[in-house]
Amino acid sequence: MAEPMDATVFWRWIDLTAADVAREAARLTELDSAIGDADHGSNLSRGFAAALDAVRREHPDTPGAVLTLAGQTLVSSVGGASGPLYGTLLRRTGKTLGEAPEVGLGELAAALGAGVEAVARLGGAAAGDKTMLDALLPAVEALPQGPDTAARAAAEGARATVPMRARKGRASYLGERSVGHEDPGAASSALLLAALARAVRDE
Amino acid sequence: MAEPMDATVFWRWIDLTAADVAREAARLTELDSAIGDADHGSNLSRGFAAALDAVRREHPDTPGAVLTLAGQTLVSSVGGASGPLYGTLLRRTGKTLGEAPEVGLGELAAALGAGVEAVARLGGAAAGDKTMLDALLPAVEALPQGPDTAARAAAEGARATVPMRARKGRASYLGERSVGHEDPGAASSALLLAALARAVRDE
Amino acid sequence: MKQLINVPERVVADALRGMAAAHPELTIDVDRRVVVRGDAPIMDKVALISGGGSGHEPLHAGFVGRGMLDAACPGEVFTSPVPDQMARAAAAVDSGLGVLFIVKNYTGDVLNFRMAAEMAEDEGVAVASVLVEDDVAVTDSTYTAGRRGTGGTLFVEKLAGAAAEEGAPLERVESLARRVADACRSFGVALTACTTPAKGTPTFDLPPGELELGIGIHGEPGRERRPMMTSGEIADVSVDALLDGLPRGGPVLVLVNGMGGTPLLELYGFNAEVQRALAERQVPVARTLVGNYVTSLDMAGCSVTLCPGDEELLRLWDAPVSTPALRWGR
Amino acid sequence: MKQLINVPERVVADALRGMAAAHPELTIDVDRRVVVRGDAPIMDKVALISGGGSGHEPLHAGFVGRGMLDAACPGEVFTSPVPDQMARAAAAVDSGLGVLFIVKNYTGDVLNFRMAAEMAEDEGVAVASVLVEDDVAVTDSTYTAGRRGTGGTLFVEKLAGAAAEEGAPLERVESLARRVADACRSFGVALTACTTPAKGTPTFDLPPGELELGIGIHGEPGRERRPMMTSGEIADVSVDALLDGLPRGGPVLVLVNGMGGTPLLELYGFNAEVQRALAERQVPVARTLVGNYVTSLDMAGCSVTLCPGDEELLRLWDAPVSTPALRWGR
Ligand SMILES: Nc1ncnc2c1ncn2[C@@H]1O[C@H](COP(=O)(O)OP(=O)(O)O)[C@@H](O)[C@H]1O
Ligand SMILES: Nc1ncnc2c1ncn2[C@@H]1O[C@H](COP(=O)(O)OP(=O)(O)O)[C@@H](O)[C@H]1O
Ligand SMILES: [Mg+2]
Ligand SMILES: [Mg+2]
Ligand SMILES: [Mg+2]
Ligand SMILES: [Mg+2]
Repeated sequence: MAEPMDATVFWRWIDLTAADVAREAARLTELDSAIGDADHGSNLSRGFAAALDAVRREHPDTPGAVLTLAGQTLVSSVGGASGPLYGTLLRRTGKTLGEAPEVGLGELAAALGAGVEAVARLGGAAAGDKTMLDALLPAVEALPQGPDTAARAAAEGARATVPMRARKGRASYLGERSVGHEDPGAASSALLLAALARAVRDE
Repeated sequence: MAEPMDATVFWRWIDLTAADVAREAARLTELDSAIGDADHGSNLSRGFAAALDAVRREHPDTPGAVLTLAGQTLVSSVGGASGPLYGTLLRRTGKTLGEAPEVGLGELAAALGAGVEAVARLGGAAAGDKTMLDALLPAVEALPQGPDTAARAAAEGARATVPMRARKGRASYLGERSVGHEDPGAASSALLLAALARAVRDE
Repeated sequence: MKQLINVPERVVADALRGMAAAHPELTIDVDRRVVVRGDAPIMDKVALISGGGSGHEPLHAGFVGRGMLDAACPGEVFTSPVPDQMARAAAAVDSGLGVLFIVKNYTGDVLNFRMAAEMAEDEGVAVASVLVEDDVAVTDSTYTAGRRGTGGTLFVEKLAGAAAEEGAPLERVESLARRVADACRSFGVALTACTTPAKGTPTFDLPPGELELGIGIHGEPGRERRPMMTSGEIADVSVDALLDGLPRGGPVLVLVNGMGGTPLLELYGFNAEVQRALAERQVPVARTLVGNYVTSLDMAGCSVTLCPGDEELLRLWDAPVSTPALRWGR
Repeated sequence: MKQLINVPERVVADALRGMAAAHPELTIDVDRRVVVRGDAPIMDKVALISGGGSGHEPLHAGFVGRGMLDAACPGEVFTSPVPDQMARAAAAVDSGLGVLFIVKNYTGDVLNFRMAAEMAEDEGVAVASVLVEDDVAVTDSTYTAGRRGTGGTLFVEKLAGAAAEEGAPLERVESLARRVADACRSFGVALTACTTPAKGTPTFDLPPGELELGIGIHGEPGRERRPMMTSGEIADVSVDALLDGLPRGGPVLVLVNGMGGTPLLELYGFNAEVQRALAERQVPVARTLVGNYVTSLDMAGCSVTLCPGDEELLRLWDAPVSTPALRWGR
């Protein structure tokens, strides 16, 4: 697991994420229907299915190229808030990884950190605003200790959004009524990190 | 009861009918909602309230004048199928009674017969078509034996519409599906005849 | 069902007040329930009057204006108007060339318009009447009050209105209206029942997973209940019902109409399927109108109306119209 | 809830096919989801582009045409479109004088339009953007993504569209659009939730006897739940919320908008109460528009938008417009 990861790991990451968000689409949409507009599940299923298609079609052969292509495809196929945000996350991470054929855990952690930072900049959100960042930030922090730890951190981060009051995205319109529900984007970020852990483990 | 009836009896008839259709409006509308368009109760409440108003305002002083005025008011305030039909019923009955200050049961039976005939002509319906006629026709036939007998005949006639298949009015659009429901117009005709019996009895 | 109303008894009067505020170009007598073109009577023009129960908006009041109706007479919800309304409307819009009553074929409408015609004729107005009976779901007309008038009314009002605007005399307007009324065919489908203000609950019970085929526009159940279908299947069933017996050959005008509670997004999608179904059956389409025009309160569902369109009818269809609900040309 | 659809995934594509069939005057790229005026690009005219999630029809595609939008980009239901759509639309409608993006203030719309602007500028198109954030129900903007864009969008698109049609340059069109966007205020009320095709059940649970105040147009619950009210009470609450802080004096343009599932009969009745409420508060009304324009699928409910109208804005409002959903003048 400290072994370097090549393009196939990242390819598998996209593949597993696509399968997971498709399987969990109804739950994500249900979460989004409580404090949003009930489309997060279909948004991400559509987006990751398209990303997987693109990766299968274009065969990018470096980790950076896989993520850049996946990110670009998310931007062009999802829409909503999550499309540009997740798209930017993967694209910035991929760009930061550059053209290396293999990357180590440390490099990935740094690159994902840059990706998450880009998400924060683009959306103007911070920790505690009840967004995907509340799962992504702890995950990035934990990633040097391994993808499993990062996945657990993301899942905990997602759960921790339940008592928060939303300050960004649609959920913020609800004011106090946003309290008591898990943020759908944080929940999908937890899926993303869990898929990464499995993609690395399966190696 | 074989005593002649003056304008006050007919005035009371309108009064009692107005009260009865108002009280039974929800039931009439419910019947109409099963095989029609759910307005028969409000139609007749509105119409007989207006008729009562008109009678109170204009003080017609013969039986014929009361019914003519009531009929005209129904035509001008109900609309739908029942407005012209009930309006014609009372107006034709009133016109047939002429200007006599008092009328006997036989005269009333004959005049109501003319009124029912006018309804049949106007609407083109016959016995068995599942309309108000199925209550009115037996009532007219029974009226010479007294208003109570006529009221019972009307009620039986209304009940007898349940197994019929409608051939006139909105219920006819349902075809076979109109079977098994009482016709709302027949039900209201039974109320009209019951009110007549009470109007005469109270004398 | 919740409704955006004050009290059921005042729904129609409130709506007319609100319509008057939004449409200063119309003259609306709220108490007497008559909606008239503000510039009526139009000299040297046959006048068109329609009316019927409320709850089908924009029909008919939304079709009052240049190129369509001169006046509309709204009754209570789902209740034909009273003769006094049409008689008053006739007096207000007649320019001396007479009026055409456009009557949807329901017992109540027929009787009340007939009485109104007598009253208007007593006042010296020449009255012709045309009956719209386009609903093919009511087949067995020996055993019914005849076919119902539904979506075809829009075509009759638009095309006869354009003919009147061109200066056609009463007999011409009447015969054109009759030709259109005879040629139009409609078929409706309900996904839900509607709720009248007076009743306050749905007019019939339609469980999830089922729909009603062959419904009218008064909240009455249809001819047949079926398991829920896709919009493609509904289009096929509707188009088959419409084409059964329709003389083939020429192009048709198509109205894909919402019953009131179905979103425009779904109606446009349904239109795609109707167009496919017509194309598969080799029926050329000359014009298509999609929207909520002949509604049934909040009912979810749709109807399709076909109107065979020769050159004259296409010209009249394209002619300018300027009403609250239908407006084009200049 | 039953829907008139084939499969949820194809709802938007089906609707665009159906719209294309009904509106040959528009050029509709169904696969790429771009709706463009058939005569675009219009020489010597600034072009207007808007877009957003679907489910709000006729907004925006129904407002494409002379005097309003040059192009619209529909996303999935309640999901902002992707940048590629707006970039493609910009390329299709730019005459060289630049394009104005009209963006409703939602995170997704803002981000996707921002990316599209970068793409279009890379291609040499001058892009200006205006944000519509008119929903006064979202008050506490330090703790939110800001006010939502709702009914005010119609005024921005109509008035800026008329200015562009008059030949105003991009900066003028932009500043006018911004002035209108800043001045508009909306408030919405839901009697029922809506049902998205993807979810298939109502987006929130609203029991009989209750309503939601301060809702948006995406099926999200509102700010507050209250016992059911009459239309007069709803008008009072809405108008009070709208007038709170509105600079007083001049006349307003009023949009009484249906959320999709409320019958026109009720909307007109509600308009009567809105007009009463405004009159009681000494707000003069210059123009009123009533109908389903900025909807939320099949939601029952309404919104009211006020747009202060000076002489210039009234002239632009009255200027001719010719789109599927809004059409007047010549
Ligand atoms: N400004 C923001 N910064 C970070 N994440 C955000 C922001 N706004 C929204 N999100 C995330 O996006 C999720 C919603 O995504 P989605 O439902 O797909 O888009 P939309 O809100 O446009 O319908 C939210 O749950 C939240 O996690
Ligand atoms: N042609 C007809 N002849 C006699 N009675 C009729 C005819 N058509 C309808 N009716 C009666 O009218 C009743 C319906 O009245 P109502 O509901 O008030 O009017 P509408 O059918 O116009 O809604 C029916 O139940 C029936 O008894
Ligand atoms: Mg969402
Ligand atoms: Mg009835
Ligand atoms: Mg009726
Ligand atoms: Mg969304």
